[in-house]
Amino acid sequence: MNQTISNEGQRDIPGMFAGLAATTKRDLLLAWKRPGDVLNPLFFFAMVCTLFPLAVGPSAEQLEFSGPGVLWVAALLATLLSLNALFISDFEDGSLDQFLVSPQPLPMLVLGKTLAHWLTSGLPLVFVSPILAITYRMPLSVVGVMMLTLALGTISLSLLGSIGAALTVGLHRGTALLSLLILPLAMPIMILGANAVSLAATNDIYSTGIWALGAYAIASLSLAPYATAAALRISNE
Amino acid sequence: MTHKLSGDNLTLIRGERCLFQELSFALESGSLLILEGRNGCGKTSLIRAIAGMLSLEEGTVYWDDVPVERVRQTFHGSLVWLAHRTGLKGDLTLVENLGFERLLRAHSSQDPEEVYERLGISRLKKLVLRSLSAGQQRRVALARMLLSNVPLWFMDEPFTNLDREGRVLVMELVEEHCSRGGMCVMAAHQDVEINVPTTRVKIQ
Amino acid sequence: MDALSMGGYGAYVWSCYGLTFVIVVFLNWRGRLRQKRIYREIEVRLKALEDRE
Amino acid sequence: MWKWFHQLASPPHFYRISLILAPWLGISGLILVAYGTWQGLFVVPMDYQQGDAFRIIYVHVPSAYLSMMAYMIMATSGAIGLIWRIKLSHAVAAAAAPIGAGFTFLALCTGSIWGRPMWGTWWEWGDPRMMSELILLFLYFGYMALRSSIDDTTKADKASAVLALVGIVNVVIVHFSVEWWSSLHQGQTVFKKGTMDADMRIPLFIMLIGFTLLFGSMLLRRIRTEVLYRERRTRWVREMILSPGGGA
Repeated sequence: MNQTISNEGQRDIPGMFAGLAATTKRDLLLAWKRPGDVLNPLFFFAMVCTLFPLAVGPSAEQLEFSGPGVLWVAALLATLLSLNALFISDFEDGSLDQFLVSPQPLPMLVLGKTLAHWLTSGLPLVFVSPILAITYRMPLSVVGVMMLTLALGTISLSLLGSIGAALTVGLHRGTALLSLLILPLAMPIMILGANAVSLAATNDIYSTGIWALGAYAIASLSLAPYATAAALRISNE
Repeated sequence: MTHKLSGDNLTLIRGERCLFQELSFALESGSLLILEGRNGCGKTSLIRAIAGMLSLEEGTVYWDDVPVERVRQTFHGSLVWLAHRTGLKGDLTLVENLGFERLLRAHSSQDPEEVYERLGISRLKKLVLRSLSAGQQRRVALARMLLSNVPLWFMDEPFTNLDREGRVLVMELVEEHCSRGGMCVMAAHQDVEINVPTTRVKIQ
Repeated sequence: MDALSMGGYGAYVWSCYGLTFVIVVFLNWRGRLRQKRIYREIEVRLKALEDRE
Repeated sequence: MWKWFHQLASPPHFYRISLILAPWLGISGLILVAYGTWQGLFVVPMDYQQGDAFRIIYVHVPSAYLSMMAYMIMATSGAIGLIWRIKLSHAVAAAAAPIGAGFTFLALCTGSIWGRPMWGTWWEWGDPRMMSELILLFLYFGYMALRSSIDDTTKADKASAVLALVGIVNVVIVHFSVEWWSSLHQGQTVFKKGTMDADMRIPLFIMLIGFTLLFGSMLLRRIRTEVLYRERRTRWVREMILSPGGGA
C-alpha cells in the first residue's frame, strides 16, 4: 500500500470499446443468473400468438393471412415488456451513478447495455418465432424472411426503446408511460417488418421493406445511444 | 503531479428550494474536503453536483483550473465515486463485480488479495453479493475504491452501515490516500476527525 | 336554405365548422382558466407573505 | 442582434411585450378568420368534383398545418432550451403542447368528417396523412404525459425536449412508411391533388394567416402563464402582482 499515485487521469483508462464490451458482458452475466427475465417476454410472445386464433377463429386462410401481422405485434409487445427493466435496477442500486462518473463515454456504455438487451430479448424472439409461424401455416421460405425482419427490427426496437426506458427511469408511473412513449416510435418498424413478411407470403418483392429496416437499424444504431445517454443524465439528476 | 479541484460561485435550486448559493471551495492534492450539514440539507446534491451528475444553476467546478465540462473524461477518469447506493450488483459475486469495474477505470497495480485481506472480505470472494450484510457490501465498495488508481475520492456518507471498526478503517484509508498525495471530497452528517489538512463547508 | 343544406353535405360542413369553433374556444378558455388560477395562487401566496412581514 | 435576442428572452421583458402583443394578434386573427369563414362558406363557388364538401378544407388545412407547426415550435424551442439553456424556450415548448394537441385532434376530426362523403368511410387507414396526424396526436399525448409525471420542472423540461426531438424524426419516418404501405394496399392514391382556382385559394390563405394569428395569441397567453409560474419566486413577479394595476 505504499505506492504513490502515479496516474494522470486518462493514461490507463481502457479504450471506449472496452466499456461497451464490459457492460454487454456484465448484463449477459446478469441475465444468465436470472433466466426469468429472459424467458418471461418469450412466454408472453407465445401467449399473445395463441390468443389471436382463439379470438378470431382457427380457419386456415385467416391464419395464413394474419400470421405476419400477429407475430410482429406480439414481438413488439414482448420487447416493450422487457424494456421496462433495462435501466431500473441500475438506477436503484447506484450502478447508473457509476456509469455517469466513469471516464468511458456514456453512449458506448448505453450501447453495450442495449446490445445485451437485444441479445437476451430480440434474438431469442427471432429463434422462437419459427415455431409459432409454423402453427400459423407460414411456408418455410417466408419463415426465413420473417426471422430476418424480426432480427433487424428488434435491433431498432431495443435502441429506440432504450431512449424511452431512460426517460422514464425512476418515475412512479414509468411502466404505462413507457408504452405511451415507445409505441408511436415503434410503429414504422412494425409497418415495415410485418408488410415485408406479408409480401414474401404472396410472392411479391419484399426487398424494399428489408432495406428500409436495415437502414432504420443503422440510423438508430448511430443516433439512439446519444439520445439515451442524454436522457439518462437528465433522469438521474 | 499535484491536482486541484475547485468550485466557484456554485448555486443549485431543486424544485422549490435553493439548496446552496454562491458556494466556493478549493482543494489541493493531499487534503480533504468535508461537506457538513444535517440530513436532507443538500449535501448529497452538492457532492453530486461537484462530481458532475447534477447540473448547477450557476457556477463552475474546475479540475486543475479547467472547467470540468471541457475535460469531462479526464476529470471522471481521475475520480472514484462511493455512495450509499454502492453500484454493485446483488446477483454477481465480489470478484465478478470488481472485474467489471476494472474494465471501466484505471486500476492500480497492487494485488487485490492484499486489499481484500485488509478489508476483511477475502473469505467472501466467491459469494453472491446479495447474501452479504450491508456492512460487508460497503467493504466491497471500499475495495473497488482502493483498487482503482485515481487521485480523487468522492465519498457520500461513507460511514453509514459500518461498525466502529469499519469507521476507523475508512478514516485510516482516507488518511493514507491523502498522505500519498490523493484528495478526498466527503459528505458526512457526523463529526469526522481525520489527521489531514481539512477544509469544511457547512450547508444550512 | 341552400346555404344550410350545402348541396346535401350540410351536416358534414356545418359540423366541421362547429367543431372548429368549439375547439378554438375551448383551447382559449382553458388557457385563460389556467392563467387565472396560477395568477390567483401566486397572488394569495404573496399577500400572505406580505401580511406576515 | 444577439443582445436584442437575450433581452427579449428575459422573462420580465417578454412578459411585458406579450401583454401588449397578444390582444392585437387575437383581434386581427379573429377578423381574418371571420372574413375567411364567410368567404369559404358562402362566397366561393363550389368545387365541381367535391361539391360543397370541399368547404371543409378551409378549417381542415389550417388546423393540420398548425398541428405540425406547433410540434416544430415545441421541438425547436426544446432543443434551444437544451443547448443554450434559455429558460424561456422551455416555457414556449410547454405552452405549445396542449394547443398543438388540440389542433391535431381538430385536424383528425375534420379530415374524418370530410372523408365520410368523399371516401365513404369515416377512417381511411391507408392514407399517410391521416396516419401521420394520428401518430402526431399520440406523440403529443406522450409528451404531455411525460411532462406531467415529472415533478421537477427543470428535469421535466429537459426530458420532454429529448422526447420531442426523437419524435420529430419519427413523424417523417411514419409518413414515408405509411406511404409505402398504402401503395401496397391501395394501388392508387385516394387523395386527388386538384389544382385550386385563385378565388378558392385566397380565402384559404386568409384562413391560414388568421388561424396562425389566433394560435399566436393563445400561445403567448400560455407562455405568459408558464413564465409567471416558473418565475413566481422572483422579485419582478412579486412587484408586478403586488402593484396596484396587477399584470393580468
